[in-house]
Amino acid sequence: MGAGVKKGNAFTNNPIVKTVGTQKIVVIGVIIFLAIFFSWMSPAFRQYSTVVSIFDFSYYVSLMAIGVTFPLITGGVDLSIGTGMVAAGLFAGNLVNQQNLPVGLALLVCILFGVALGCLNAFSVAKLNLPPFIATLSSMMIARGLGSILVGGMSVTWPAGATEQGWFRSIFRLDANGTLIPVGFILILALVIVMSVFLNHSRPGRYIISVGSNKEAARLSGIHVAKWHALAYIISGFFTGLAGVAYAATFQGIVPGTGAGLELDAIAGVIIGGTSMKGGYGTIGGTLLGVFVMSLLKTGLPFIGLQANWQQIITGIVLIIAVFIDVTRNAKK
Amino acid sequence: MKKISNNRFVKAVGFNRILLCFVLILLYFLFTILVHVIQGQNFISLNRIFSALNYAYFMGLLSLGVTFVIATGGIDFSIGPVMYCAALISGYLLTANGWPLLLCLLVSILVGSLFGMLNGYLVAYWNLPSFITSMASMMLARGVGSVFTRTQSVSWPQAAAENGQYRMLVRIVTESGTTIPTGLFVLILISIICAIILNKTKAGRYILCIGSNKEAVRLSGVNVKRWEMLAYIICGTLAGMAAILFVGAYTTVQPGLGDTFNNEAIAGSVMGGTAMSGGVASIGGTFLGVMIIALLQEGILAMGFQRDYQFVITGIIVLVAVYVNVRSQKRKN
Amino acid sequence: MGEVILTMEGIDKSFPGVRALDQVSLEVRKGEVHALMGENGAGKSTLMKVLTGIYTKDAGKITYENKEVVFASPKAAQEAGVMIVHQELNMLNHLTVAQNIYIGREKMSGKLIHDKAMNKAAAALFQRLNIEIDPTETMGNLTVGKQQMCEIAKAISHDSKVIVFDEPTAALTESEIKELFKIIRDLRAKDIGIVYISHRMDEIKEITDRVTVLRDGAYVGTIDTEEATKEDIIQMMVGRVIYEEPKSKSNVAKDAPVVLEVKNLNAGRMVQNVSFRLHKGEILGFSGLMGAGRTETARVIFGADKMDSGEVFVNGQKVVIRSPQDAVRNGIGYLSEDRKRYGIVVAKTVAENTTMASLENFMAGLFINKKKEAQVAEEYVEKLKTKTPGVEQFVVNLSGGNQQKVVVAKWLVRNCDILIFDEPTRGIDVGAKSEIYHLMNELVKQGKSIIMISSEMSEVLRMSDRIVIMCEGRKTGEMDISEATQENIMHAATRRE
Amino acid sequence: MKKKLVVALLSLTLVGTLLMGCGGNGGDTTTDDTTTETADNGGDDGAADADTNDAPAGGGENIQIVSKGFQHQFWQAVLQGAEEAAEELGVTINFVGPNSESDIADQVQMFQNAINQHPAAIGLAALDTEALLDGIAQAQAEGIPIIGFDSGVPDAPAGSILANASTDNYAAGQLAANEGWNAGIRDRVVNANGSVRIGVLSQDATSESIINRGLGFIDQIATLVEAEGLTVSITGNTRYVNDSAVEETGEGGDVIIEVLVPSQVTNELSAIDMQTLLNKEDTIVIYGSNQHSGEAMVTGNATIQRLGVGADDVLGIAFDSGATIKQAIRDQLFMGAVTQAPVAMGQAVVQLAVAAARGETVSDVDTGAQWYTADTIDNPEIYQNLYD
Repeated sequence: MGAGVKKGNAFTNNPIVKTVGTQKIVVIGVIIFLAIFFSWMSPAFRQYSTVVSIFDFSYYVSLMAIGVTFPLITGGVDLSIGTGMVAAGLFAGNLVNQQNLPVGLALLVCILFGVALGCLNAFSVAKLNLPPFIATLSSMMIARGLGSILVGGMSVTWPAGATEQGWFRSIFRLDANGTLIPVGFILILALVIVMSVFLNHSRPGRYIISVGSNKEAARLSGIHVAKWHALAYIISGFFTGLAGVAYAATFQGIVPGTGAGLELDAIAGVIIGGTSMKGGYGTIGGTLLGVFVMSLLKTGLPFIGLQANWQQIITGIVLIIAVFIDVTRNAKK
Repeated sequence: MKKISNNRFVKAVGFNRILLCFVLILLYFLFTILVHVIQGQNFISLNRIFSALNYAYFMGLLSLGVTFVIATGGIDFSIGPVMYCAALISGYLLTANGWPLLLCLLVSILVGSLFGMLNGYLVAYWNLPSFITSMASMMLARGVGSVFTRTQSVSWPQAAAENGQYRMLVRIVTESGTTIPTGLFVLILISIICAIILNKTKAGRYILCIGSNKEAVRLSGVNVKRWEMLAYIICGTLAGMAAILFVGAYTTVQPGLGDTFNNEAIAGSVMGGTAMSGGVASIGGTFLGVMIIALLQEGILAMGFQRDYQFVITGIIVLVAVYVNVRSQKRKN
Repeated sequence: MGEVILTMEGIDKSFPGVRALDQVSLEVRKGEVHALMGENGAGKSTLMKVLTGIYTKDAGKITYENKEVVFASPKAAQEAGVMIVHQELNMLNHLTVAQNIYIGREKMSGKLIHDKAMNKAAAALFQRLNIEIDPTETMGNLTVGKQQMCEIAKAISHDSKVIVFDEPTAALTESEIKELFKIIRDLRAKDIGIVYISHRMDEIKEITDRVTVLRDGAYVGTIDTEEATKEDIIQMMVGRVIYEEPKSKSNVAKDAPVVLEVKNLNAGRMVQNVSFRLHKGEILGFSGLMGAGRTETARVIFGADKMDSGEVFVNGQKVVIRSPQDAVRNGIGYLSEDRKRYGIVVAKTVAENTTMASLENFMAGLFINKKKEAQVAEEYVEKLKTKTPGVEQFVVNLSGGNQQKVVVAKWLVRNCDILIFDEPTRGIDVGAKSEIYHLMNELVKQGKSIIMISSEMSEVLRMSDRIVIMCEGRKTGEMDISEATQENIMHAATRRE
Repeated sequence: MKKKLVVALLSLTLVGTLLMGCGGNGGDTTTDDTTTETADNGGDDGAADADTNDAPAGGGENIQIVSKGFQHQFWQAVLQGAEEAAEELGVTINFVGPNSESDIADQVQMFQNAINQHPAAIGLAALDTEALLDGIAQAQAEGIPIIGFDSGVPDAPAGSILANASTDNYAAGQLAANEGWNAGIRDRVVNANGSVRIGVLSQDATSESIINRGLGFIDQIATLVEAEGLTVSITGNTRYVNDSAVEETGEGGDVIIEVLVPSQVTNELSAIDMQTLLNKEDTIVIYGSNQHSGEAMVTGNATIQRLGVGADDVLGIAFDSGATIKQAIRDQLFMGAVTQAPVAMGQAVVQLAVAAARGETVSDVDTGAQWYTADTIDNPEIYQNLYD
């Protein structure tokens, strides 16, 4: 190839990397802006406890969001995470209350429940080749019903923080002599780093991206597409289970029949964080930032006298803007 | 099997729809037997049919609407909350502000259309993915309904009360006490209109073709954006109408809810043979799919079970339906 | 040419209703470039898919390095040293070049992927092949030609012993083809066996050692390239001589009015300052190499893509075309090179596709008059001799040539006077080809005007009354058919400015 | 062939799931009393009359009970009481409830279904009376007596509800205000420098029972404050602001009552509302008017930690019980709570229903409410009404 031919190099400034950086920076900017805005409007917002609260209510959404990033990267979606999380929390919590299962084991059961749900999704999407949307919509309904059936329709209360069995609550919020340490946030950060490395620097992660980028090409490269496609949904299920743990640790009672709609919060966070709905591209760090925007809104708006229903409206608009950016970025290419 | 599918009658009605009829009848018998065994009750009664139909009316309209959107290859995840939002706003204007009934009914339909227009505009003209777009407008619908009514529920007037005439759209009870299920006629009428639109008009032709191959239709000199947007407007308008049938049967709507209806409406459409990938849709099938959902819900209640079982069973049926659908399409190619 | 490395003998493969391969044989030696030729649907790709484990054969024997083998998957074939460079690009657009090349066999450092090592290895590979591509560039940002080179580099990086090239030059520029041939000669010198699938006769003559020809899934024969003439090979492919003389002079009257005039058209890099005129009853050939900007020009005229600047006149009137609707309203129809994506709605019937662009003429009030629709569709099926069991047939079930006719019918029903045929015979077998040619001649006789974009030189010379040649987005030549020769067209087509 | 298989599979799945449902029904809905003779009640629709109900006097009647939900343990305690009474009286009950307390449409279907079973009587705790009026009229026409429970069926047409076995929610709210006032609110109000704030955390602004508990509390507090010669104002959710007896709105009073209602009933949003109240410096008391709100108080307090009974703490008053609230009372996180008598309520509704079905005259039963604190939580008369 002669030196004169430089068509490809016209792009070497790498607009993708640049835009991605931009989107993340925009999101961080939005977070900083919101934080300053709320602090300025309300003195009560400028408290350590507010920060801890924002963290507290973001754990379960963050975990779901980290998980659902993977199906989204494959170009699919997992709608069952919301009801799945609640079902897992119900089922495991019920075992603690009714069968006196040690909490440690129950947490494991909770995670395994999520993994099982992930396996069901993986089977219908990767093995039966059903459209992910409708397949996970079905399992969303199944999880919702099953969670309720398994506990006989009753709400479940995991052991309180002060009790002997309540130690698991300090996984996320450690009470060190009256000072609250949001260890959950550190945990989430660690998970973000681990999953980022997994996504970008391990074979399974790379193959999951490949499935989302061009399934046929991946197959012809000798990649066992179905296996990695399935893995994305199992990861999502695993994080659904983890989110169940976080949900149980943060809140008091888990009520059957709830959870529908929470998946949308998580997916919205992923999209705001810059993951492409078309698949093939996504970042875990962005996902966390996206979730944070929503958590900030949810916690911050009441401080300036606006009800949470305004959060719905604002999140809706932010979401449209985020997808619009994604679409125009893709259109440019 | 070939013989059956080549039979002229079968061909005219469609194998899928005959299968659905069969499932419907089978379910009815199944419930008759099970209800007798479990509850010692008679399942066959007019009252039961009426109460199942109550559920089918609004669900039918939602499902018909979303069929148009799925036919274009998109999805509308906002119909349930939009229906609630329409019923809340128009009901609030009727009861709190004393607007005339007819105007309020119009407002209800209009609110639905507006959300349809928003979805359609963003999807068709801005090329945003329909799933995320409708998710955003679902958040908007929930928030707007909630803000508009200041988080209060709205109860529509009773049939006998002032402004109760709208209930004649759902049922008329004559002086002799006979109930005429006018809602069924409304549903059938609207189904027929939808079937005509989908199969006999330019709009329907283009909506189906867009679902099949949008670019080819565009390059035929067709204004694809307009027709694609129209599908969403039809969907939203039907959701606005569904709001009227909903309050006609169930009187009260609360803010912040309605998203579970999305799943069932989409499930009804998919059961009816609408392909998630677009291009293939059946109004008759959707009608039957909705009837199956309504029957399931009535039958499960009659057996004395919670609705949880209905969710699980609907989920399983949808999985099976999609599997059959995907398989038969694969065989065609 | 060395010893035999790969033989395929008596390969059978059936799909429901079709016998795709019937007792096909192929022999590849070390250090030879073996051309595999045949019309579309002759079974070349199927044979290669059987070889590389994408399909399983029904019968027959594959011997590789003197052992009978069955590759269970593309991966197994790769590992054994049999690699295929696909015709359709199979790239992971979101990954970098290096990540693409080493997909499935990443260099690892512990449990993690060692991207740096991969970048380094890819850079070394490119240097060896004399290709100038940055390994850290995202694949989606490369031009199609560069992507093709990456695909080739990937195949070579596998240390394969047999490499199959499936129409590798389709997306390459002239200079890239030269580079590719250099690489292929290099590989040949290293005793690698190469299977080369192509339709371009000149390439076959230039690069290959032997030719194996398939016809309708059956083995026809193998000959040495040296000894074979073009006619011989074509003869083997079609079973008859089809070579026809080019048109000698224009059929268009001198005073024929201009129906379409384009002035200073600009759109991005691929359309720069293009101007031309189309007369009534004329076939205006658009020639040029792949990526010359011909399709882009057509799409801009048709309103499918955005125009930056320029003027378009139809029948002397200036028109503004912002969308295909505007173009169609002005009587312009476009037949895309990629029918399945842009031409037809495969899941719909012949009748529905026929009336797609003119549905408003088939309305009875609010409703579609299906009777009239079927009637008109049948009329055109007859007129164009479309082979279909009926107008209610789904177009997906028709062959390429007949699908093309359905698209033509769509525009004729719309009464379009200006038709843009973009690669009208791509993917169409020889028999149907001449029917399309006949049809085009009929159309201009009836007073329609045609712009024909074609990459086949013989097609351009045979059909056009006048020829416009483009190169890299600019018009680089325009000549009457009487002046046109292969040489001066090629000269203009490579005239870079 | 494959489609046939699929159909067969589908049917099998259905049957299987349903049967599985029957088997695993234990903790669920029906009592396993096999002496049913209710088949007699089926058949024609519309003519059956309570007085001519064929069930032999002395047992066997089928009573349908439509509750507001299942998920809170409160309803499990009601169910327990109902089952006890049913066994005692020799009747069968079928206890159902919608998935959540927002599923009005579900309850309409369930109530309709209960009527379609032609039971001897129906016990009903209405989520929304308006939505149930059609069914109530139908039941009346068919002569099926309806007994209200929990919050009853407020504003039902005269004569349609024969009796209520309910908590007087307004009185229960007043009880919470009185007890709380004496146990520490008064001191804080009277000794305050400047204005103080009393928070009311409410699950929704739609359910009558929850609204009444809120209004009872608000109105009583206002009366008590005004008796001290101070002024009261109310702010927050429109419904409460409009319906309460407090005239002045906004932040102007010596005591400001602020009512917060989340836009959706989720744990998170209620907890955030709780935090909004806790974050206001002048807040001295927060009252959560049901189990959901009580639990949200605990969740919301977890990060801010202002609740308690100490001099500088914010006082918490809850409603009902459940493991979390009981624990919070014992830990003196809450100063006290009001409990209803769910078991007695369950018993009363069945007793009334059976009496009505047998043609006896029935009258309202107030099942009552009690105030409990860390000191009295273990008293037997209290403890029997608490549930986990």
